[in-house]
Amino acid sequence: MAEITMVDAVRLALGRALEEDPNVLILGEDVGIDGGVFRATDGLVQRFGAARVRDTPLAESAIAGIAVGLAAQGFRPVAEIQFSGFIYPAIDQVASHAGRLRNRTRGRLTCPMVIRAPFGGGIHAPEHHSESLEALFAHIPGIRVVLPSSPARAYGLLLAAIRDPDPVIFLEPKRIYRAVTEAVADDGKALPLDRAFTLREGADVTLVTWGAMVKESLEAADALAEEGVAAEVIDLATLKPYDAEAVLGSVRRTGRCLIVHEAARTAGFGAEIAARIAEEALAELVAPVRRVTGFDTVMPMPKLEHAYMPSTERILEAAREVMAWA
Amino acid sequence: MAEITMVDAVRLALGRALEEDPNVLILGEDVGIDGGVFRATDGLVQRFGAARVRDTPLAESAIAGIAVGLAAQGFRPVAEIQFSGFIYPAIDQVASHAGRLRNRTRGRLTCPMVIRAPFGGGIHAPEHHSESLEALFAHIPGIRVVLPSSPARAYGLLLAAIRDPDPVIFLEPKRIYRAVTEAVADDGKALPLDRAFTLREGADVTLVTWGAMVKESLEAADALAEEGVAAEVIDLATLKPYDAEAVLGSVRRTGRCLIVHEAARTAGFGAEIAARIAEEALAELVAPVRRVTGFDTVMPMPKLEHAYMPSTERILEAAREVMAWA
Amino acid sequence: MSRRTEGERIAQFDIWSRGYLSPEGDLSDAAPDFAHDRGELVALYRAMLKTRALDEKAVALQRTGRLGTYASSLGQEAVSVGIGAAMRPTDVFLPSFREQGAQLWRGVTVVEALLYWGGYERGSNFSGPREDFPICVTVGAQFAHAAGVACALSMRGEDRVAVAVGGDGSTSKGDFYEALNFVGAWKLPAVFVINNNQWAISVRRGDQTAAATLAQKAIAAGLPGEQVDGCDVIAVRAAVAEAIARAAAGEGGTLIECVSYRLSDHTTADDASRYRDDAEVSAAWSLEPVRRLREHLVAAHGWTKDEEETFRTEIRDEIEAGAEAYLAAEPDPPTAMFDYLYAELPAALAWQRAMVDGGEDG
Amino acid sequence: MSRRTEGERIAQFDIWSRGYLSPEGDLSDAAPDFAHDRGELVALYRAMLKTRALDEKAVALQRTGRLGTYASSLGQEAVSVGIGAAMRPTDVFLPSFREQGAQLWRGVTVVEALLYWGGYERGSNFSGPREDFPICVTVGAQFAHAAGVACALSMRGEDRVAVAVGGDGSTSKGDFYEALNFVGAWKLPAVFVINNNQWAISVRRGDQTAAATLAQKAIAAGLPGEQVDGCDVIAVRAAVAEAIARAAAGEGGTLIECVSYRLSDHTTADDASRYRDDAEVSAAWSLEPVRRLREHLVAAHGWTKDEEETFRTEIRDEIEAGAEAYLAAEPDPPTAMFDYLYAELPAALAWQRAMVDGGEDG
Ligand SMILES: Cc1ncc(C[n+]2csc(CCOP(=O)(O)OP(=O)(O)O)c2C)c(N)n1
Ligand SMILES: Cc1ncc(C[n+]2csc(CCOP(=O)(O)OP(=O)(O)O)c2C)c(N)n1
Ligand SMILES: [Mg+2]
Ligand SMILES: [Mg+2]
Repeated sequence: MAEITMVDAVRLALGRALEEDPNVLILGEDVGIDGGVFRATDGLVQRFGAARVRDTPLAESAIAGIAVGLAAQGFRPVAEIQFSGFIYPAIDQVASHAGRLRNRTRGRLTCPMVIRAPFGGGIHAPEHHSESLEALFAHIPGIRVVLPSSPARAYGLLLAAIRDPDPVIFLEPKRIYRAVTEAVADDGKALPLDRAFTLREGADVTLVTWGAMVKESLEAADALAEEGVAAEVIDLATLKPYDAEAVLGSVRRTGRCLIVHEAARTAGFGAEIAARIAEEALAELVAPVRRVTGFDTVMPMPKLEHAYMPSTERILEAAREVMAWA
Repeated sequence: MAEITMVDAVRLALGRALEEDPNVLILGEDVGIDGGVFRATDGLVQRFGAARVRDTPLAESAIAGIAVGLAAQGFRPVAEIQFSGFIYPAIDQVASHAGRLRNRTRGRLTCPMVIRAPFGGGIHAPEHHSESLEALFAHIPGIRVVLPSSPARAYGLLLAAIRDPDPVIFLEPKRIYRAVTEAVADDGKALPLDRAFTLREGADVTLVTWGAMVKESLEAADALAEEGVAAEVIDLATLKPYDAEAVLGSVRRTGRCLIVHEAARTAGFGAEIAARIAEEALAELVAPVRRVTGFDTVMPMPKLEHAYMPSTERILEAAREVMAWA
Repeated sequence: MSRRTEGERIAQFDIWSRGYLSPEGDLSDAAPDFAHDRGELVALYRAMLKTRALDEKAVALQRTGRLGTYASSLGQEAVSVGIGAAMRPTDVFLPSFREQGAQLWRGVTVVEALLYWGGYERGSNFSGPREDFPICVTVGAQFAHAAGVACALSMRGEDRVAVAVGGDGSTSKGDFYEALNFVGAWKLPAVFVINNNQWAISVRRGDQTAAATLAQKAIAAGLPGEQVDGCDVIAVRAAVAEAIARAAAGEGGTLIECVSYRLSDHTTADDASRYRDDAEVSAAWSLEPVRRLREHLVAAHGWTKDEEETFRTEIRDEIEAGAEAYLAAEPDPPTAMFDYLYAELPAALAWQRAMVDGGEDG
Repeated sequence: MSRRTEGERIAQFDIWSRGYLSPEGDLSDAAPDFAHDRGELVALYRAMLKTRALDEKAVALQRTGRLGTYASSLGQEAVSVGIGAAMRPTDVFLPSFREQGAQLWRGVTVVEALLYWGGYERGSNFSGPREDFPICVTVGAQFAHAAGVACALSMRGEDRVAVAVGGDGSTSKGDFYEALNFVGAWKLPAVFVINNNQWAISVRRGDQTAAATLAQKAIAAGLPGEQVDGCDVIAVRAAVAEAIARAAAGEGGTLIECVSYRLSDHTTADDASRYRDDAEVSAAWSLEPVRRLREHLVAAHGWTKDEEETFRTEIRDEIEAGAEAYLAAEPDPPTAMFDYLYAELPAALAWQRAMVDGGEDG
């Protein structure tokens, strides 16, 4: 069992899916011979041929729309949008068609497609290469939204997404594409698409997060442990649907919750979690629910990126603050 | 001072803006001789000419992008998207360009544009004609999101939106375009773009809402009054930025809050309000914050539309439930 | 001397237009074989009559509050029926919202059509053409779906073809062009048909684009484009059939512009008198497709008053029966809005479904 | 007999290509007047040299960790400089991310260019061409902005023109087409230039579209389209200048395809050896624009080694000075991310700004 990075795990899952199901195919800009700009599809066109691993013209709306047509015909297209900042033109096809085809035809036509896109900041990329748009998709009915945060979860969740009979937006936190390696067995085992992962248990405060911020959240939990505070860290992993029970159960035990995400604060998905807690675990709360998030600003260009990203320090400050409540 | 409907008020504000500022212009599908499918621009092409009231080819992305170019040149384009369900293709231009031009050029170029779109359900329209997408826009940095709910507020807020030096998404609740008439003076007075409107005062429970659901919320408040419950009804009116102080102040007094919106529940803007309350007014809450919203489903076609829309009855039930908390 | 140092013509493109049946009902010598077959023509005629009858009925139902907003295809029946007749049952149809003629031809029932426009999702669960796409309301999106369907068909090595239709307005959408470009780049078996009915609601064809023809938009994608008389069902059928044959033979896609005229309002929600002259409409009536085919049938094939009467009665009965079945349709339970959202409703949504279960109003 | 009953050619389109300066440096007789003016040619030459020097410096800075991802225009300097030279100062430029040659010509400074690629927003606050758009990273969006700018210019009755540039890949985007169609429909004073450098990252021009030329995409919008040798700065300048003159005269827009070759990687983040043969690149070097103009200058205008040396020194000094100023640039305060977001920061965001104020890390 090899130690692999998250982007390796993505590639492993894609290869597995292509192998096990002849209806799986990959399409996107530069996914072929170039192997994707992050190499997530490296080697696949050589193994599976240019009919199943397809470089597309530069047209995100059509990429999504073509995936809808392929999926309606029983294929399982896995489309790559090169960076999530370029996914906006695909939203119409996702919201108006992919997420509706089954409902609109009362199950006659279905839409088993996946759109993968690297997301998030922190790699000093040019403008538009660092966006976090999970909240937009989480609001759209009829689809699923999944965000892995480790090699093993990337492998299992991507397999699940590809096998799922409905459209899935699969957002890959590119900042940690190569941050850690982990032993991942290529055993074809999928992970459930509606379960959060409790990465660390703790009785004092719950940290709910996803994507690359899992890293800072775990670092903050380490630091808190030294201060005698036991933080529970939950990687939500699937945002639509999301595992409210995992969050609520934890918050009912700890009475305190921080939600950490990189996306802009206002109407970010952190709001949904906090709202849910305010609806269903109010009585158990001993401190206000805090969101540690990106600001309501345009993601700055590289020189100020660090000032935008929620830091371990910002998480710690917020944690100390909620711990100060009796 | 004539008694006019909300769509009349929109037209009045547009005419006023065209009159007072030669840089204001209107563009969109069927906004010219047809006067818009809801007649919001009726008569304007006759008064101001086809150069300033422009029928466009059928292309929403370009409509938004052209507005960006016009705005950068000092015009104040007011673009109409015929129904908010057709606004998805314009999101890229809004999020990637309109909301960023000022920041990207450090103020050298700016983007004083408005996109108007009728939104929401309840008029038995075909598919895609009933969407509520305010939460998507509220998450996008650099723009404003405004939703009037009465003739007077439509007039004052639209004037403010057009005069504002930054991009504004102006969503008009078409279900109540003609629901009520109100005396509106064409006095050119704008309303502030960051103030909520308290439509009814009450000490027992706060109802926060916007758009067409203001109607049901007020009805529910009437019914509650008969049950001896004094509901405060707040029309949020501007979602980005939003008047958190108005909401928090009210909730601190009442200790109870219902948020009512027609859009899908998950990651809807109601979540933002509830999250904010959980962060800043937790201690004053005597009951969980409840959201009465559309379901996380595709907006049904007309025959089941009524089952989707939050009804006065659903608001009342939720209100009675929060009132049951001590 | 070299290409690089002199101005040189490097590409040349022609756009052709064809029509076989004149407004007066005269058939050109160039007409295809099937145009001489009484049975074939009668079938086309019947389908156009039926389409017109459905439109009439639907508009009447809407006017009396028993149907939702409806888009009549009055004057454009030849486009829709010509497409339907050209397609093979195994091909896949991706319609816009004004192509009921082709839908009926392909086996969508009158009830299903009315259910759709009456506001029931199940109207799109066609019992007949199971792989056909539902009506596409967002203008232009169907072209991308068609490219995807065509890609699927060709990947499976089938000789089937995806046929999508849109209006003149739809040719201004990025989706139309992006999809057309994919069809060219990937040599997909897809035929895009434009029902150029001269209007996109209130916007004239001439204000939609400066292109002299819509057919020439094919050139941007390296595809053949052709214009046909969209009031001539023979020409539409012939052109679409030829394009389908080419696509099925692996020769790639085609764009076909059918020049028609929208004799009705845009939809029942529209009032075209606000923006166009009666005179223009009256003039366009002289081109409409049903009468010219009838006149040709009478003159060349001895079509009788009796035959006409029988047809009209049969069609009326069929439409009436469909309308009655539609009016008697059982409502869907409110829970239906959850039951087809996902293959399996996520547990997280169970409580929402429970909320509407049983109650009419949640 | 009537149009409707016979096949008829209803439209015909030609696409022409031009070039004046051969790869060997020979000037065609058809060359425009300015091509015989030593001063003009020297200015173009200098601008191309400077563009190449900036690219070299930028790549070097990136390789040593002192600049962000950078898109070199190596081999395409004639496109960018030709555009810059053709434009009048009053025109408005809307660049993609590979047109530093035109930006420099129009007065964007070396420091500003480096600041942008170094990750400072203020690099787009050009002190020179104040109305020019910033670099557009989202492929194709600039064309819609250009249509909007052109609409503004024409509404004010000015004879100014909007000029937008994109790559071969950008012609596949809906935005490109929608905007082109608006330019045609509204007869806007806009010129769209395509730098067809044969690659969109790893995707070949031939896989991007089946269109034989990119110039012919103009036909879809009813506009004139022309191909030029994009390694011939004289041809690019002439074609763009003529298009600008037509647009300024109220005759509408033009699409110009410049056939060039991307000699570098896509950006510094790319490794083109993964997907293209060295042989192809070597062959393309024989077409590159700088050498052919130098050879022409030497042969036809007695360009000397000394002159060349002086130029190179001056340019090196200018670029070095710019780079030094860039490297010495003051950081922006973190609060800058709030200070240009809105004309006036909404009160609701004041606390967020306060959070980053003073601290480096918020
Ligand atoms: C993307 C989108 N924008 C706007 C609309 C609203 N709308 C419905 S039909 C129509 C005009 C369509 O014109 P055309 O394509 O010519 O088709 P026709 O109605 O004439 O058949 C418009 C603007 C829509 N349905 N979809
Ligand atoms: C809308 C969008 N999709 C994807 C990208 C990522 N990307 C950046 S450049 C590029 C290729 C562009 O090719 P082309 O238009 O030929 O321009 P070139 O880079 O060759 O100058 C891609 C796919 C982007 N910037 N914008
Ligand atoms: Mg039309
Ligand atoms: Mg290129």
